[in-house]
Amino acid sequence: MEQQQPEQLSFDFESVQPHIVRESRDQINLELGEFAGPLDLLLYLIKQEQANIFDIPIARITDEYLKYIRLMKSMDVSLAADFIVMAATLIEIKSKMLLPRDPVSDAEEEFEDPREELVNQLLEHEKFKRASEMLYERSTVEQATFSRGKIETDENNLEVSATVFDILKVFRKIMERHKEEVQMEIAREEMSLADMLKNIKARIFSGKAVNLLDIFKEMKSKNELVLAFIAVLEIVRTESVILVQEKVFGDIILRKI
Amino acid sequence: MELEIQEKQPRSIGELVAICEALIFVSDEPVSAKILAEVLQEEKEAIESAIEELQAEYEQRESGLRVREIGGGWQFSTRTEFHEEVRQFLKTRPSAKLSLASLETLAVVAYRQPVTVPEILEIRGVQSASSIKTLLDKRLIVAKGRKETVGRPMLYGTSKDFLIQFGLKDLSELPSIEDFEDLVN
Amino acid sequence: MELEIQEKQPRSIGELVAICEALIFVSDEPVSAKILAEVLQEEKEAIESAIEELQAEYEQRESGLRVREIGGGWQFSTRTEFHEEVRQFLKTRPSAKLSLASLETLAVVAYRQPVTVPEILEIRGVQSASSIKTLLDKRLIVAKGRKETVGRPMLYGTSKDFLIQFGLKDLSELPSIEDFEDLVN
Repeated sequence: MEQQQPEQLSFDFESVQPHIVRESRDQINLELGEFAGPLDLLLYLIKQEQANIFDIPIARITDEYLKYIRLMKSMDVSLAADFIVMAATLIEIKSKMLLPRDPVSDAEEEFEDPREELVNQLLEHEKFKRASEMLYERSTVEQATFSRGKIETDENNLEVSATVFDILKVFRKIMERHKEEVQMEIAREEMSLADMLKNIKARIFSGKAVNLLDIFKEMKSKNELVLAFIAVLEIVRTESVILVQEKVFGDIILRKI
Repeated sequence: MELEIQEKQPRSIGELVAICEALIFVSDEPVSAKILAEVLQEEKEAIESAIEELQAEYEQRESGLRVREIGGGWQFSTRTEFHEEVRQFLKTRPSAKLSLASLETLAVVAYRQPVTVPEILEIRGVQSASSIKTLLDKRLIVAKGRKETVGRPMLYGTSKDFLIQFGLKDLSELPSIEDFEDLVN
Repeated sequence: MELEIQEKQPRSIGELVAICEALIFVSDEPVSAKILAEVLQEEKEAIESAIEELQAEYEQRESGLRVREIGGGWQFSTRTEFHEEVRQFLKTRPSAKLSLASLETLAVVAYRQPVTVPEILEIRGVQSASSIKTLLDKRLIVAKGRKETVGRPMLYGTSKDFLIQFGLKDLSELPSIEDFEDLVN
């Protein structure tokens, strides 16, 4: 969570204004950039073709659109699924346009242009595109003004003003942290009594005397400590191993007989 | 709100102007006439005319600063003419890049709020989740409850920071979306 | 220091005063005449007299602010006469601001309510008593009875003020982990 000082926005417009450069009738080239979405690309193509948005030459535009998609694919640019969906929609409209009108149907019955929905969507999109241009201009103007630097009284308040999403993000982080801790604990506790027996026995039978305190010190959790304790008792009971304490209050040594 | 100011001489206009100036200055975000009126136990109208006078003073003496209404309150900011010098002085300008996609999403949220992610998808024709996340991270939009429909999706709207960063007093200052329609053809 | 300002008309005194005003205003720290002179490529003496003039302007019009020299640099501050009002203002301003620790505790309470202090400790892995107090003081959380377990610890949950401050109608409007995941993917 960053501190308040309103960030100054800047926009990456140079790189996003894409350009299709026509090389020949069948070859198009793309100058780097991305379209904000399939509608954006469509609008661009319609303008390139100088077509009327209310009477889109659907076959031609579909071809152009598909060319673009292929080009992007050949350039290994990952295409948003939405671009593919739009391609499918265009092909569908195109095929509907090719269908002869049902001669039986009443001429009075309203003929539904298969392009209508798309046109409405494009018009709506165009409005918002202009609105975002307006926002861009506003923010550019706004970037010429600066607010006051920090003053002492701000410092008293080294706090963040949080939104609901900040609460969620923080909670998510805590849960992740918590999960990690629990997993670490589980990992540690995964050592079973059998493992513990094996480990301690191996050390004793390697020949050296083993200081009991050393074994206990190595244990990383209360659980392991308990396991080690039980294991030692078990070993002393079942194996030829004795516990030796050379001095009162001295260290206890495990030794094979 | 606790109000501890004791009985005092009524403040003169000049004094009120000066106090408003001080409070607008110390506030770390735009402050409304209403809040100033509450804290100072003055009539909102008195505060408003004090601010007006303050504004005029800064204009008159061609100060490097101005008093402006933004994001529902009053704030000092530098005059645009001097942006080059200010930038030069601050040297590093934190820059948060907003992509064309995010900007478009922001426009949809601004004009259709409160709005859900599926509704944005419909208008933009593109999945907009990552733009939404960017805008949330930049605090330009905020969650505004849930829509009472299948799945109760989250509703989003613009924030105060949005107003501030785009230099708007309030949302009504946005031109109507229908105005853009006229330009389409 | 990069100096990119191109050959320009020399600045008038008034302009220089205004620019110094703007730069002192945006600076996070007191700023010296020397630095201003460097950035603006002006003589230090010119800057010094501009600041002097600026200072006089603020004095003359009995502004709520003053330009003062501190630690070898210039800075704006509020006039001492108004410290009472400034203090009052800073104190009474409703603030949704929280330290990160309090925010974490609030998050746990919001998503796990009703919850006890030991349970919060268990989830956060950090003692949270002082955050609990802060949140109670800010009225963002409230006690919700006791848990019928050893020691009968207090249960805490979010308050009505919490809903209001975060713009929620009810708790079901809190975004869920799934809402977030939807945005991330």
